[in-house]
Amino acid sequence: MLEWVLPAILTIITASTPLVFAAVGEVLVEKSGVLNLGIEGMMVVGAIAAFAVGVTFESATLAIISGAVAGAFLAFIFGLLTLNLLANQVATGLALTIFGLGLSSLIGHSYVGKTFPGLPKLEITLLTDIPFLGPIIFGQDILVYLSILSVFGVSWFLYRTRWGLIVRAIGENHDAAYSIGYSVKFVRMIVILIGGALAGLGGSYLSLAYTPFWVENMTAGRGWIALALVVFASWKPGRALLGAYLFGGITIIQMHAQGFDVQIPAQVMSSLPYLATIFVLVLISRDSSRTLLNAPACLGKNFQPSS
Amino acid sequence: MQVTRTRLKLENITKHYPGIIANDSVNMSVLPGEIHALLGENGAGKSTLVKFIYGVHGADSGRMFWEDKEIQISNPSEARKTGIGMVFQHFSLFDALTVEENIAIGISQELATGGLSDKIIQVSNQYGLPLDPSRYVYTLSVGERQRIEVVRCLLQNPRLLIMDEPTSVLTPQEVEELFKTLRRLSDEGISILYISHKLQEIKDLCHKATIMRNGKVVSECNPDDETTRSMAEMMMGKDFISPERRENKSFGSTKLSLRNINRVSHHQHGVDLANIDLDIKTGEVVGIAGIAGNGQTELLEVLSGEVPVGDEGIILLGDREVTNLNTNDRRKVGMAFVPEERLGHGAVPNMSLWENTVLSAAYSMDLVIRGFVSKVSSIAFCKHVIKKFNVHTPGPNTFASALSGGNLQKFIFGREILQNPKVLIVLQPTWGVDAGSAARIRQSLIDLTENEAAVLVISQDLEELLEISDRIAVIHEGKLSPAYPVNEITIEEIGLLMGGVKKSEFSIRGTDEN
Amino acid sequence: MKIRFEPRQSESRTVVFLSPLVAVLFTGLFSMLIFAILGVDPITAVYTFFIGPVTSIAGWAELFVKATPLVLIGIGLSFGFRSNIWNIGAEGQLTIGALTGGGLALLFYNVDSVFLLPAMIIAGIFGGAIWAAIPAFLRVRFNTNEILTSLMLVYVAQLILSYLIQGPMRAPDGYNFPESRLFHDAALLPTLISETRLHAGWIAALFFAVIAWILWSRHIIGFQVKVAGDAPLAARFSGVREKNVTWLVLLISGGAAGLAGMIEVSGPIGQIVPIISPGYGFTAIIVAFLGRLHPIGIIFSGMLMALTYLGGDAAQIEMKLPNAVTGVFQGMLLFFLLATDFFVRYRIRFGALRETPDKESSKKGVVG
Amino acid sequence: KADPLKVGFIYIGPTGDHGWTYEHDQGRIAIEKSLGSKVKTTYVEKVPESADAARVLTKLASSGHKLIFTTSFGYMNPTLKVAKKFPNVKFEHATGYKRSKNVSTYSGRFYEGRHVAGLIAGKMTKNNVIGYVASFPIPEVIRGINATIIAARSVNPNVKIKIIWVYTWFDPGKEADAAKALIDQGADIIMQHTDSPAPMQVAEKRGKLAFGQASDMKAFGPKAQLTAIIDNWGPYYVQRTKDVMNGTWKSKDTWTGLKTGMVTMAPYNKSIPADVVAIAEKARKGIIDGSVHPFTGPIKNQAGKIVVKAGERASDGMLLGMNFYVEGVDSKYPAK
Ligand SMILES: Nc1ncnc2c1ncn2[C@@H]1O[C@H](COP(=O)(O)OP(=O)(O)OP(=O)(O)O)[C@@H](O)[C@H]1O
Ligand SMILES: Nc1ncnc2c1ncn2[C@@H]1O[C@H](COP(=O)(O)OP(=O)(O)OP(=O)(O)O)[C@@H](O)[C@H]1O
Ligand SMILES: [Mg+2]
Ligand SMILES: [Mg+2]
Repeated sequence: MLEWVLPAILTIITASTPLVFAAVGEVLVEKSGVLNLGIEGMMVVGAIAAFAVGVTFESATLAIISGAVAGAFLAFIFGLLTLNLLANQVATGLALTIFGLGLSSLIGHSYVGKTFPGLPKLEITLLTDIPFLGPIIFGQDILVYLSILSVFGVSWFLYRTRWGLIVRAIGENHDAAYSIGYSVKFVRMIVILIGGALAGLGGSYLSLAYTPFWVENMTAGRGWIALALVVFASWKPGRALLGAYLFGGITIIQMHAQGFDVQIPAQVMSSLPYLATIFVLVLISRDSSRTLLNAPACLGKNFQPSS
Repeated sequence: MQVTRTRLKLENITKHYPGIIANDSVNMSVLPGEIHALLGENGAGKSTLVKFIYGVHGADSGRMFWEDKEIQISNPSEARKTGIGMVFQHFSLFDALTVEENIAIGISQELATGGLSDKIIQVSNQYGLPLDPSRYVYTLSVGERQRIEVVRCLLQNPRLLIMDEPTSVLTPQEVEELFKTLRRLSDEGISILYISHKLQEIKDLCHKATIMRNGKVVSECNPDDETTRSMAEMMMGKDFISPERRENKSFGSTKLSLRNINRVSHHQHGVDLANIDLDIKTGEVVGIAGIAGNGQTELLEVLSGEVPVGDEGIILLGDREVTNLNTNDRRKVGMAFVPEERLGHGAVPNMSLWENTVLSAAYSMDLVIRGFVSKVSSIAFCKHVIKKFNVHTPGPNTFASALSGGNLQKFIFGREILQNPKVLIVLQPTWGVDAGSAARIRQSLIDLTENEAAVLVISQDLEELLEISDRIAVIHEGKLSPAYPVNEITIEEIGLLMGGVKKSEFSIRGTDEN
Repeated sequence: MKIRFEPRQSESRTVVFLSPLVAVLFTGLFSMLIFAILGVDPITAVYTFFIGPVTSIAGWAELFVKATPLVLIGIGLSFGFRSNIWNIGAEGQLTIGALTGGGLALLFYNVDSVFLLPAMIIAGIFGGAIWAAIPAFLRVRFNTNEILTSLMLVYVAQLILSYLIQGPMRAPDGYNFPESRLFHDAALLPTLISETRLHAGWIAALFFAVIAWILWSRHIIGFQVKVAGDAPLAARFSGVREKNVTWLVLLISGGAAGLAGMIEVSGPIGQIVPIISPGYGFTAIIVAFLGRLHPIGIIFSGMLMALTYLGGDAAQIEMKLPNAVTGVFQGMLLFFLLATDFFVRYRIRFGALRETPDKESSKKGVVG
Repeated sequence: KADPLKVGFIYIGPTGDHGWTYEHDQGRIAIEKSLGSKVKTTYVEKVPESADAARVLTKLASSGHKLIFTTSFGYMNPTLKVAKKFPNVKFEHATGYKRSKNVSTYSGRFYEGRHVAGLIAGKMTKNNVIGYVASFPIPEVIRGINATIIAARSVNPNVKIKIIWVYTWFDPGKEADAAKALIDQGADIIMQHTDSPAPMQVAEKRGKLAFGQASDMKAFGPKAQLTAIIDNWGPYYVQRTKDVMNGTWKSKDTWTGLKTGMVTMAPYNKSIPADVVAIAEKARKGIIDGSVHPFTGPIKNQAGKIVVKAGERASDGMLLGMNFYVEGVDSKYPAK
């Protein structure tokens, strides 16, 4: 009976990794007070860029880097529009998604049907052989580790470094941060680029490791889920990780339940991840003080220094 | 005091904003150890000038000298390195961060690392500004918040400390504490550039004053040689008229009664109201003193109907119970309110003034007819307010956010008073408002009582309360003391009440009950 | 020479109208570049995209058909966005509206009554409103973020549609294919111009725009919603309860989306199918912002958005450009529109500021 | 020289989906290859099965296209609507059942391919568990599942089928997850009725076996792919185009499979033992010559009730509207 548990956990990890990247990147961005709804666009462009470079140069490293760079490039457009031209963040983010989906399929046309060997797994003899925990902890590919690292990295950055403090402060009250002497635009731009790069990595994971090929629209709405996870996580990187795994977990477990033929309509099973997210969110948000404390007060507001 | 060198010297500083010259060839100098006041009406250009000094923005022209050397400061961190610290008029604090984080972000990295919280405790104790580094700012009172700003500056060992209206939000006790600190700093040779609208304070504290009007320096003086009135007149460029109170007023019947108001605060760290009883008669001004954060906000919310009155509590307007009426219905029966926050509560920043009249006068002034807003009536009423209350603004189409604080407050007062309320309830009527406007606002409150109205003023400014109130009560931790006629209570006694000592205990003060 | 941006004291009317044109111009120029790179004649391409689709009455009719749901939902959403309520689940509300509105048509399949259509309209609005009432309730009661709940409910709505269309709503004589019976004439929206698909839904959209415009410009409700969005405390001060605003705007936007869903199934589609909307609920968010949350603006932005889809068809058919180009093209157009928006609120100034003499400063009165 | 005949296509997905739409586009390319300058083909991709379909169809019809292929079930009613307005344009609607004077229907008997695959699966499975990644519970998909299990059980009575509904035709990640879940639950053969090659890739990586769907997915699973059920629209498309050119086009229904080559099997993987290949080939040839029918009685439904009597064959009507699982599928029927 339990022999499927370990593989199921491994599947959950894969299913959740793109969400982890994207959500944690968005946590960082939103902590600085910027709402970028264009995750889907950045992810999908990251996916094609990574895949194209991976196939062309047969290098996983180059592929991963390009995925991140491509995500950051799209984010740069967003930053330019919202920071410098004060365009509405919601609309710009949505436009970014449309643009990203179009651009990726334009680039991707000649990569349909090509394959990529996938990312090598980190196999450490002995360690990987430890029953149960071994394969979970040691048998993953580099991007999975990177995704977890990015959570700790962002968490450490936000709560342990001076720059992280500045980012949080800017998200909390950009006018005050400005009057103390920080460049709101500059900091936000950097953070937006990092967020874009992380979304790009999430996309890369899709096209390099999760399902190593390219097809149009392959993100299939994961950017939206990532966005929801940020709120779900009340802007905490660690909770975003948890949320991503929870969401991935419920998705996979409902599939397993279908496989075991649990006598519940499949539509109900498929709607479980969404309903569960709402349910948990209701539980969390009843304690409004914590949510309010973590939600960046300037979220979605454009900053224009006086004079 | 060293007098050989100037600490700071400004030459011909000019700064334009669209449509206005905020600073017009400003010259001034500050000596070491000098507490130097910067005076002027709202919008005179004081904040603009000090923000330039601190490097928040540049000037269009002019030169700045620091200890006789010309310098250019292009951002606040340079200013801090130079030795300039600043406490902003609008606090530059972050609610969701801790005290320590708030301080760390405003000082240099070297200072911020390694045992910062110890340093904070040390400096704050040294100067009598106690702070807990791990508290979140949103849990702090206004006074405590300001300590953060001051400590933030002091940690950097500044040689010039700029304070933009630091006392407008402080209690008398806090002001006294602050002044002690400032005098001590001055003794240590630190120069202080001090902006305030409270002229008495300037007389008490400052060695010198520079007076600005419309962006220009119009004069300099030694506050010791001046009266507050003479300084006010220099600022305004015209005669200062202080509010006049009729003596020996006779009061009518009870207009507003509060009975047993209990209310659990829904604010995060708010104060619960406990058994509040109060009667106000027609023609009377009752003042409620108290340190901010003792239930004033909650009281106004309950009175205005923004939040429901708790169980058992009763509010009567004359004979009529209004306990269960909502805000607009209370207005319909003759109540009016002025909240403490101007932008965002009393007025919508990004709406024109005429739209802002609709906010509270929609029904009492018939600005809304069958659900539709009448622009014509609203503009007419708005113009009336502007004219009657001497609001400086291009016209009814100006955004509320474009008005200076004093002007906006006059506008809000005008809007409420011209609705001819039978009861007017105001909270902190003159925060940050310049002397001239404050006088006008106070006068308008007194005038209102002559039209058979009752006025309740909730304020931290004791002088203000003593100036206009007929009776004064004190609120402390959500409990309201009885209201005493002004001539039967002293400032010291009010101070004790504000500190939580009951009047019956005044004689046995030494037992130290609280 | 120094370039500076200066906020305008009031929105410039000229620029409001000019900026979309400039954006289109820029998109045109950039697209020409891309087309040139793709080896397509740029002039023809731009013509095909922007002009070709609306050179006939039928073309305009199609434009309006496509714009109808976008405008309806966009205006509905603008209520929420103005009051800082972020309903991004209009897609789900549309789906439920289509199910309730269309469900009525199936329920009374044999009824040929003039009341059927109005009843469907009400049911559609009601359905969308119900679906939006869930995030409203959760927000008011549990303080739950409505962005997330409304978005999650999109997926749930689609699964409900999937369930119903494969079960109870499936056409009895349709070989169990997932679609409903074709609606009878009594359940179909009347066509406005014969030989085209232009249906009465467009009138509904325009009508809604007028109502919204009245509410926004004159009515106290519009005023209160704006105040609630700009300054929640001030709203309370003026006697508005935040909860009521939350309910109001979510019900309005949900109802509008539900109506749009009902209009889709009872207008151009004529039955309930597994895919009712190709993402109108999401696209309408952009439409709302491009239209600056103003009903009239939204009509135009909805039409512009619709035009890009029509242009996309044309580009594929007449120029054999892949659909991806449309996406890139739309994205660029949106970027430029958003960018030029800047100049509605800011003016470019060259050189230093000129001083404007202040009335007061001429007065004398220096003392001391 | 006459003007070239303009042939139009509308696709539900992008031509780059490597599944359903990809194969239709291969059919379009086949027309161009075989008829050269005598034709001009046009396609519009990613046309949602919403109100947009009729608009695109109208646009195609009014811009001189004389033959239009509408390649998804959801285009059925829009096709009929538009066809009514353009009596001179011929329409070909894939997988539907409504026809008119100028609307033909066509579809592949993919279940014939499933039959062959089911036999191979029954023979090749070691765990006796076939994993099935299913899209939506529509007759087309149900038919495939039933054909598979009937065939598999005919050669291996112990075989079981596990089904996961993913409620999407196309979400590589989800499809992969479903395939993994199935493998984790003991399936060693993966069948899919979704469009991306993700399940195939998962099978390959996990060292399991799988069947390609819609197109040859060998590239994604050189070891895993036993064979693939290929949608081969080219011959039909070329024929219908020629019919229009010759004026011999008539409205009709075409539902053919292995026999006409509308459905073909990809080359068998070399790893399949010869005896299994023989069984598969026998069935394939039998279907072609008519001696074998995948739905030959006795067929019981899940409740054990006979739905096709012994010796009889299921009618096309029953197949077309199939909405029940046959005996041997343990899962609960999803719709209802
Ligand atoms: N960022 C700005 N943009 C445009 N105008 C400004 C800006 N800041 C200040 N002003 C204008 O410059 C003038 C001077 O403002 P400033 O803030 O210096 O006045 P102040 O003396 O500090 O007034 P107060 O006593 O109200 O604090 C005012 O007329 C104000 O409207
Ligand atoms: N970005 C801006 N554009 C135009 N005017 C501005 C801007 N920022 C500030 N001002 C104006 O500057 C003036 C002074 O601003 P400041 O914030 O220093 O004090 P205030 O809050 O207005 O006054 P007070 O302290 O008396 O309440 C006000 O008139 C304000 O409207
Ligand atoms: Mg100031
Ligand atoms: Mg001020």
